[in-house]
Amino acid sequence: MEHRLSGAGERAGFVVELEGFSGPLELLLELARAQKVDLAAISILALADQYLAYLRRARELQLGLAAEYLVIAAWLLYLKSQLLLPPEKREAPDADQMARDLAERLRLLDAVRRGAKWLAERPRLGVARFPRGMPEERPLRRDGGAAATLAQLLRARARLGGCRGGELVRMPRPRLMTVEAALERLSRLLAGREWRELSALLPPDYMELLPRRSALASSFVASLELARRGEVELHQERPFAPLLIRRR
Amino acid sequence: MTAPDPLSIVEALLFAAAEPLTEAAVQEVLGERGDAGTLLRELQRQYAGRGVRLECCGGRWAFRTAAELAPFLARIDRRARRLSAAALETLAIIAYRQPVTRGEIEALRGVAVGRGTLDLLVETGLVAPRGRKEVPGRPVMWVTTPRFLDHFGLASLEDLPRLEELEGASLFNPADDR
Amino acid sequence: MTAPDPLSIVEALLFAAAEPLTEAAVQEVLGERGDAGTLLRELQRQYAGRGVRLECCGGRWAFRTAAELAPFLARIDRRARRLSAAALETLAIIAYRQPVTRGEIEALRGVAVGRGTLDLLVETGLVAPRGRKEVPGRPVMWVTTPRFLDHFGLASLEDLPRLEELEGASLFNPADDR
Repeated sequence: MEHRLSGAGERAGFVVELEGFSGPLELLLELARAQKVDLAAISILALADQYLAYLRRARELQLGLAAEYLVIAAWLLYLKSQLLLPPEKREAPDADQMARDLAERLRLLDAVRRGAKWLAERPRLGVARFPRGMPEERPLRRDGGAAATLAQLLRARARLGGCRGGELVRMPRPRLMTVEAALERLSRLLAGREWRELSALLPPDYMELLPRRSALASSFVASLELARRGEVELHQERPFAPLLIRRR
Repeated sequence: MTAPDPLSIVEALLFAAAEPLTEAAVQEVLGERGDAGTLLRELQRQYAGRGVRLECCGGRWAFRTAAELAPFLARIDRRARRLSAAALETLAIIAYRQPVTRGEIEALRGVAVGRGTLDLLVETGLVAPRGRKEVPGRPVMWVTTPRFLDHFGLASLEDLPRLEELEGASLFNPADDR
Repeated sequence: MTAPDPLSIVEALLFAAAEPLTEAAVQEVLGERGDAGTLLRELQRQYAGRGVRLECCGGRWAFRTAAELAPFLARIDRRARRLSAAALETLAIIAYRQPVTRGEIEALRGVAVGRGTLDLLVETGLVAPRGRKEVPGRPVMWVTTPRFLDHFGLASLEDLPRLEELEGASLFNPADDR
């Protein structure tokens, strides 16, 4: 919906849209512009008349008017009445000053609005200028050191208690096969020079998935170690074929 | 590995970053390898006239595409939100009169500043509160941020045309607007 | 305004793109202004040896910072890190029994030493690998660093009190911690 109002009669020539105004001062500024004179030389009396006429027209057209338009209207009416009186009869002796202040405010608003327009025409980031589309995360390197105190370190040592005198405490043997164990086992099981599959040499009690994998991996490493020492030979027909082992 | 060219380090650092970096931040990465100020200006010189420029906004450095190439970058996602006339006007008032309270902005615009307008400006990172005015009610004062400069491609607030200039030229020249 | 350099268009386009671009996509933006393939390769040549490279991966082009510069671009986190009980125990074992393998640490603590625990100690600069144990698998051996002594204000490893001495002081009653 668009409301277009033509300025009535003798001052015609301006066409304004009520919806285009964000407030009474902007409307006043627009009306002042229509006087086509420097804002310093603006006629507040003429401006007040135009403003009031404009509001009357808006009312006739039943346009909603915000309260602030009416507040300014009342104030302008009062200012006008004061300006029409000779200075010695005014209740507001500073009426001329009030008129100058209004003109000053309109000038400042006008300048700021031009500033806004100037900003809007700048090559804005994300509109005319673009940042890197794929910014890269810089790697993080920690260089903060530790916050531990000597007391904490010593407490930790004390907690470990048991291993006094430089003697290792043996924990229950894990169900995972170490390379050492595999090495010992392979050395023991391999006899004679016939080829045997490495997988056949895994311990039978290691049937669960994880222990079996650990037994296979450790036995494989152990077989490589034995081959390196020159104690065994390894043979594999092709990739993924059974790995064969025999004593050298 | 040979020691990397310090200019390459500055180039890579700024290319990787999404946000502008201060000279001090660049110097920290460089360490003893070179002088950030000298290298930044050298890099800016090398990129002058290319499709990407090294810009310095409010003492922060960032690579940005050249403004005149905008028509070719239409397919790039335009993340910047359109600012309403009211938001732009509020922003201009803050830019020119900072630090300024909401009440002062309203007095100048002659209309209440909608909560949403300031919120939007804060959300887009263009303005920020700074301090309170020592008057009854101690209202928050608003200022523009470094991002404001980056957003509008201004080297500093000094780049804003002076209000008197804006006011002076053919203020009510009937030909000049609307 | 003079017509923009097509090379600048390609440069700006790749810089601002949110994802790597195919040659066809670049050509579409260029239109009749140039051959995307030729321009991409020319741009790649210009950036070779700089801090940023134009890379083509799976037929898509993108700028990337030079991989070899990564160590120089690292953000440095200088916050001191709190050591967990597990890390402290591991550190104590390394301090008292060095050089020691991970397997030996595990045997002493009776639980597996998480990869992160040793990594953390290495990151904080308190421990370092030194040599390998001549047993099958040749595991790495761990020792404390000079920084370890510095950090805990020790003149030498000899200064570390023995366990019996620790037990004398109620401060180090194992029950009072954790």
